[in-house]
Amino acid sequence: MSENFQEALTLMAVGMLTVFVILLLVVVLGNAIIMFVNRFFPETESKLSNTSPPGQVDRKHLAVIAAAVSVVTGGRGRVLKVEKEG
Amino acid sequence: MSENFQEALTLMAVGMLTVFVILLLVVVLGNAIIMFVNRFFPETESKLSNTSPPGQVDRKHLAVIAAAVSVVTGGRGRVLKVEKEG
Amino acid sequence: MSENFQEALTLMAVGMLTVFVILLLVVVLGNAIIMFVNRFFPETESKLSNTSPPGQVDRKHLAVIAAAVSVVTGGRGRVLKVEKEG
Amino acid sequence: MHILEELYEMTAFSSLGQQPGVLLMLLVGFVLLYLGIAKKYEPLLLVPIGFGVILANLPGGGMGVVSADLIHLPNDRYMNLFEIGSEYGIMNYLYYALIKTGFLPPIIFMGVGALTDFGPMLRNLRLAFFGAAAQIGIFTVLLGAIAMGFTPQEAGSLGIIGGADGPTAIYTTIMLAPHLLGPIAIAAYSYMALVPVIIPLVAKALMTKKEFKINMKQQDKLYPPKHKIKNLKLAKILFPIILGVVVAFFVPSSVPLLGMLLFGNLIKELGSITSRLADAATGPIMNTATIFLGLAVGATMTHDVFLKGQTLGIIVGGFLAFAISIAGGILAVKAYNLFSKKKINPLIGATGLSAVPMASRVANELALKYDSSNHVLQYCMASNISGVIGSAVAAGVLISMLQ
Amino acid sequence: MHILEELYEMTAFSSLGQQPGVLLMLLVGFVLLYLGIAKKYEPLLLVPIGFGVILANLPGGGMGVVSADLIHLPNDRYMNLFEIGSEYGIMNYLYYALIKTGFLPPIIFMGVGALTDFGPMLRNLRLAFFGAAAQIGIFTVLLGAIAMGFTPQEAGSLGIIGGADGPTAIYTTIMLAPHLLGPIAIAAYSYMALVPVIIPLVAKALMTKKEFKINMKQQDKLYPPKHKIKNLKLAKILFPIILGVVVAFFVPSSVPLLGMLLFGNLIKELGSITSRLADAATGPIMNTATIFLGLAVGATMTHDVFLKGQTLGIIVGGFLAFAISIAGGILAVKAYNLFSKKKINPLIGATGLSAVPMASRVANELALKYDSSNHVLQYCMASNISGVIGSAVAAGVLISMLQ
Amino acid sequence: MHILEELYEMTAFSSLGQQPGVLLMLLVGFVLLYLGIAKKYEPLLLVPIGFGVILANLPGGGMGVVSADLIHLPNDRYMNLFEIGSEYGIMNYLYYALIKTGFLPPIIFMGVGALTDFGPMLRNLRLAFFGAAAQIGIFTVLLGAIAMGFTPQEAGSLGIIGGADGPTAIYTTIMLAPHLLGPIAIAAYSYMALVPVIIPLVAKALMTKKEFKINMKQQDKLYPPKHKIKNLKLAKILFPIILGVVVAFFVPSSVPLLGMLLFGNLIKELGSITSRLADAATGPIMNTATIFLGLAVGATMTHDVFLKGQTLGIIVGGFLAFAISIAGGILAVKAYNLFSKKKINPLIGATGLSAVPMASRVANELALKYDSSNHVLQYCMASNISGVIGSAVAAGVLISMLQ
Ligand code: NA
Ligand code: NA
Ligand code: NA
Repeated sequence: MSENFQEALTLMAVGMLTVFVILLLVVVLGNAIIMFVNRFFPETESKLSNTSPPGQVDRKHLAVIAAAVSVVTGGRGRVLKVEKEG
Repeated sequence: MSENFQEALTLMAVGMLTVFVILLLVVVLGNAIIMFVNRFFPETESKLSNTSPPGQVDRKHLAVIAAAVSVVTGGRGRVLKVEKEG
Repeated sequence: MSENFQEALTLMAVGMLTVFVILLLVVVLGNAIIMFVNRFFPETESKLSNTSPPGQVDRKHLAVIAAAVSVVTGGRGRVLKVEKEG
Repeated sequence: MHILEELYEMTAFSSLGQQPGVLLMLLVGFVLLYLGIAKKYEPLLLVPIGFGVILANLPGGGMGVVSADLIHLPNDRYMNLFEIGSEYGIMNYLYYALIKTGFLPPIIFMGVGALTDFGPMLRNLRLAFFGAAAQIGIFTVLLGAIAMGFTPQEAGSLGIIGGADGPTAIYTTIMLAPHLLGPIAIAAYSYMALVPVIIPLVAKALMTKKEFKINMKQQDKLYPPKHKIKNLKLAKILFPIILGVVVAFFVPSSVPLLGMLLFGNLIKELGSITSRLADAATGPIMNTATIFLGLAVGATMTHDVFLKGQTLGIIVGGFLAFAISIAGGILAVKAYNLFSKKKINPLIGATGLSAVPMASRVANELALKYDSSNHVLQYCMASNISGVIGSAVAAGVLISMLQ
Repeated sequence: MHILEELYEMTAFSSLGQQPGVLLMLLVGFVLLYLGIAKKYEPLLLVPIGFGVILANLPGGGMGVVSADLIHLPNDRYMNLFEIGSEYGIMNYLYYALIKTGFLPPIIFMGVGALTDFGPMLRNLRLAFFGAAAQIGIFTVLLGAIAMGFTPQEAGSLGIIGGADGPTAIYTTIMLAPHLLGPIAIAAYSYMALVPVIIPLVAKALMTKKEFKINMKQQDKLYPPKHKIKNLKLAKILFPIILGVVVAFFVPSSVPLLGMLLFGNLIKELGSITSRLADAATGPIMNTATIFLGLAVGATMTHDVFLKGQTLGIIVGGFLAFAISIAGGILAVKAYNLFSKKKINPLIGATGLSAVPMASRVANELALKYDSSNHVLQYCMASNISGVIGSAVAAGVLISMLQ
Repeated sequence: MHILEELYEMTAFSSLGQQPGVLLMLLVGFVLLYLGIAKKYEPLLLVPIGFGVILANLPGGGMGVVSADLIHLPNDRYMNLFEIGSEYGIMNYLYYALIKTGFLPPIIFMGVGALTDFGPMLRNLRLAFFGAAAQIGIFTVLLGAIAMGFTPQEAGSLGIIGGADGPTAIYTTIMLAPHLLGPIAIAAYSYMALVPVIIPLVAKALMTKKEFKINMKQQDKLYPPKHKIKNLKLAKILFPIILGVVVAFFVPSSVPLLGMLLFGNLIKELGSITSRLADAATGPIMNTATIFLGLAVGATMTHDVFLKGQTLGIIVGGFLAFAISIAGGILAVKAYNLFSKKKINPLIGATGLSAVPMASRVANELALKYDSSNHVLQYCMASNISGVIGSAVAAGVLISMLQ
């Protein structure tokens, strides 16, 4: 058996072992993170995401207007406020 | 007549000849491509362009919605499906 | 007093002096520009900005359509003209 | 007469006589364009590569990448980029500035990360483990290639095609055997595009009808998972940071790839506060990188480099690596099922490749053929995404031990 | 056994024993990510910097920026970028190509310029003058730092934190003391993010209730300004051109920063005829520059460079520079009010920092707390924007006299 | 006193005395800005060039491009980009990395290709031939310039202005006579902007009223073209591929320009499968390239390089090249009409320049003036687009024979 082939066998063993260890770690760490999050920060998503205020119905229209304004102004204009007239 | 000027005359001849030859080739090749396409692949455009399904009327609305969603979500959101409620 | 400290004092003097002089120049030049503009080119903005033709009402709709077309066509399509059918 | 001579000198016909391989390479370029355009095999890569091949082989155009020997100076120094650009033109400038330095693959991985959603994997973490088995093709073909006479570095670059991940294959090849960059990149992207053909082929050979019908949702009902994720958003933010640190401790040489992947993922998961960065990473940066990568990789395939027996070996070996990886994933699940009550559909092993999300989609359609209610997409995505990590880790091992 | 040995060799654990500082640096990285993500302190910069710190310090990953000594060759020459990229990897490639050459800060300034509106400043030109006083912190801390044993170059880089301008601080530090780049960049961006805390702190210490209530609009009514601008658009086009020429005559060394800022501003003010350029400058160019700047600055903070007494000095000194600058601005207004009938709210001096537009918003809220009808935002913006010019000029003086 | 001395040293006034040409160059910069802004002559190029001129000539700012001699080292080596950036600053970094290496013009041509539609040309292929005659100005002025004492390389760069194509002119000049880059770039873009003036001038001098009224649509009805295109989409995909190969065989030295143009066109014509690439090529890549090209070209125009008799020669010669090219196109059509029953409007020869699509629009308006039903736009576009190919080919000939 050539020396290169010997080296290749070692590589295979080290390589597959490493890949398995790392993906095992992915599973273990993933579970640890989930347990940590579930225990200490359950359902606090609203704090981190500051995007969606109430009033879902009007948002659709707002979105259309915003899209229009944004494209027309080359992304520089922004819709700051939209009020109904009546 | 200077040597440079002699060279320039050669350049002019070679240059204009080349330009004419290449644009002649553009004409010839262009016609060859058109004849080839007309003969072997007439009107198969629909195969290559997979963009426009039927239902042109609804597409207008879809486009507006898609535009809005795309801009509002920074191009990340995509409209996968739009269904009428009633 | 160390030589470095001496140098630092000079730096402070030169630096603050320069900053004051430059911002004084900002004020002076700014006023000069304003006076120049007010005198020779008052209210000629329309010449420089060629964006907003009349017909504000229709522009809203146009904007929405333009936005949609632009996003859907990846910014390549442009709305050149929109005419009412009736 | 004199004018015609000058004209003939200027054209490429004079040099064509000495290099008949050029015509063959033009054919290769046309085939790649055909695959990219008409067959829609990874057109974003194959079209630039194909065009790059054509440009590079047209004699006299100076668009082919020159051998690294030509930029090597005495005293172990190299020509600088200004000299390379001035002397050898735009393609060599791109190649030596962006490719040979190993710059673009991590940059593309940043974009890939910003497009990746670890959610499906976090929801089915256990399945991530099967992304490991699907790397076996890499090392099997490495063994075989060495037996066939490839150097270990060449064999490693060839094997990595089995990881089913274009940027990883390119990065590994740049580090280990840059003279094989062209054919390996093409094999990697072509087989990725052929996933809809190769996965069913291997799966049907190794799986029983009963196995195709294993319904993951039913199994979940029978044996429900331990815990639900109560704050997915936070979990998805913590995951790339912590995984980055841990992977880096174990396989430092995978950091350029995995680190950038996880960074890209982080700026995506943070939402609006860093969306400017994520948009740049997935938009202008990634698209520009793709154009330059494709053209420059194509430009490496000059006839004197490409038209060798090795190229054929790479095409065959790459296919084997791919198929063995799929088989490895399937067999690993089958082995697991022997010992577990909760059964797993072996298709989830088959998607332990990278090729996200195409592999998962193909597996899903395959499962639906056997049972039209058996939606396995989300489960496949778990091993599919872990396969990206798996092959980057394998690449790190190869680089650290062979470089 | 042999295999496990190889495995151990490959991991970073072997080198960890020799470098215990690594764990501390990981902690620094986590803290920066926490500040950027949870506290939302300049996330666009602190997230990449934090991730860069983590990547750079993971042993064996090769993602840390190496000392400039290592790329210095005999005969006063330097390794070329191709050699740097090939030898030291992607982060050193980014750092030596884009940061150490001083390239990215002016590029970012071009984007800043294209996002800046000189309108509020032109409408209240007189207030621009107070942007000068708010640079006093720079030079005061320079003095103090030299007394504490910093070299003049280091002291200048430290002082410039008081200019409250990230790119300016980075540019000055690259030019004068590149070994301090990491801590200075972090201090600069962190304190900019802390403007909502620091301005009220200093303002409340130095201002009376009556001063908080000085109503600028009322003062304008009592003592109306001389002239209205009849063609703001044209004035805003002429301003960057003319200012560019004049500043360049007086402080040539500030041209790379200010020239690019004013160019960016010009292409923005020209509107549609150059909007393609302005969009590129504020979009892909600026975002890409931000990613690469953040990652590379983070990557300079390897444990051997960062974990020094100097770093603590920078953190303390930077805070002092910041606070003294704010105080300087406030006191300058108070001094002015002694001699003028038309009073100015000293908060307008406090916003003589850069930190646009956050400083102005904070000052405005502060004023509204004392008198809910006292809107000072537009007035603050005048000194706020002039503060950007002021600190760039101060940087130019430092560079020209200390380099 | 000492302080004032230091201050004076720092300012540019000290060096101003020695370089009176600076003020003249500032004037040149202002004029270019005026042309770009108020006259709207190619503002995307002239605004950055004008600002670049101003920045480059402000003494002490270090924003001017230095002579190539300064980066030339012994033993035929050059400073590397890191050294250039560190030593000579951002503008030299941009210039020597992106311009002097010939990198940006092909990159811009890729974007031009992705914006070009070969459809009108394919529909009126015969008219493409007239794009050849409109290159005569290039070689006529080359002759004249040599007679006036320019070197052949300089004369070629000057003549290429007659090609009416900015990137081609810049690329040719970089290759043949980089010291003339500034004035040639400006002449090229200025005259392109002056197309609405120059075309009517030449056309009215050479064409009769009757010729202006030749109605192409009527001619098409009288003598209908042989075949219609039954699958334009496929024809437009095949055309850039095949043309690329053929042109490359005949004029290899035009490949960097034409190859990239045709690649850009291909990714555009492929539609959605490569639209990410086409968007990048026409958006961020092209806009960024335009900013950096403009600034760096402007920065080459330092007073010692620009204020020479040659510059005047270039401005006059460039105009002549332009006018003779237009005349050549018109006369070629007139000659053709002598022998053909199917008449062609000579305006179609006039648009054999590049300057797409402005030349065609001007010609169309001109034709409509004489006959309000005579729409020639689509016909003009055919020769107009072929003029881009024509001048790139001419550039290739010049480069291959003069370099
Ligand atoms: Na994989
Ligand atoms: Na400031
Ligand atoms: Na032309």
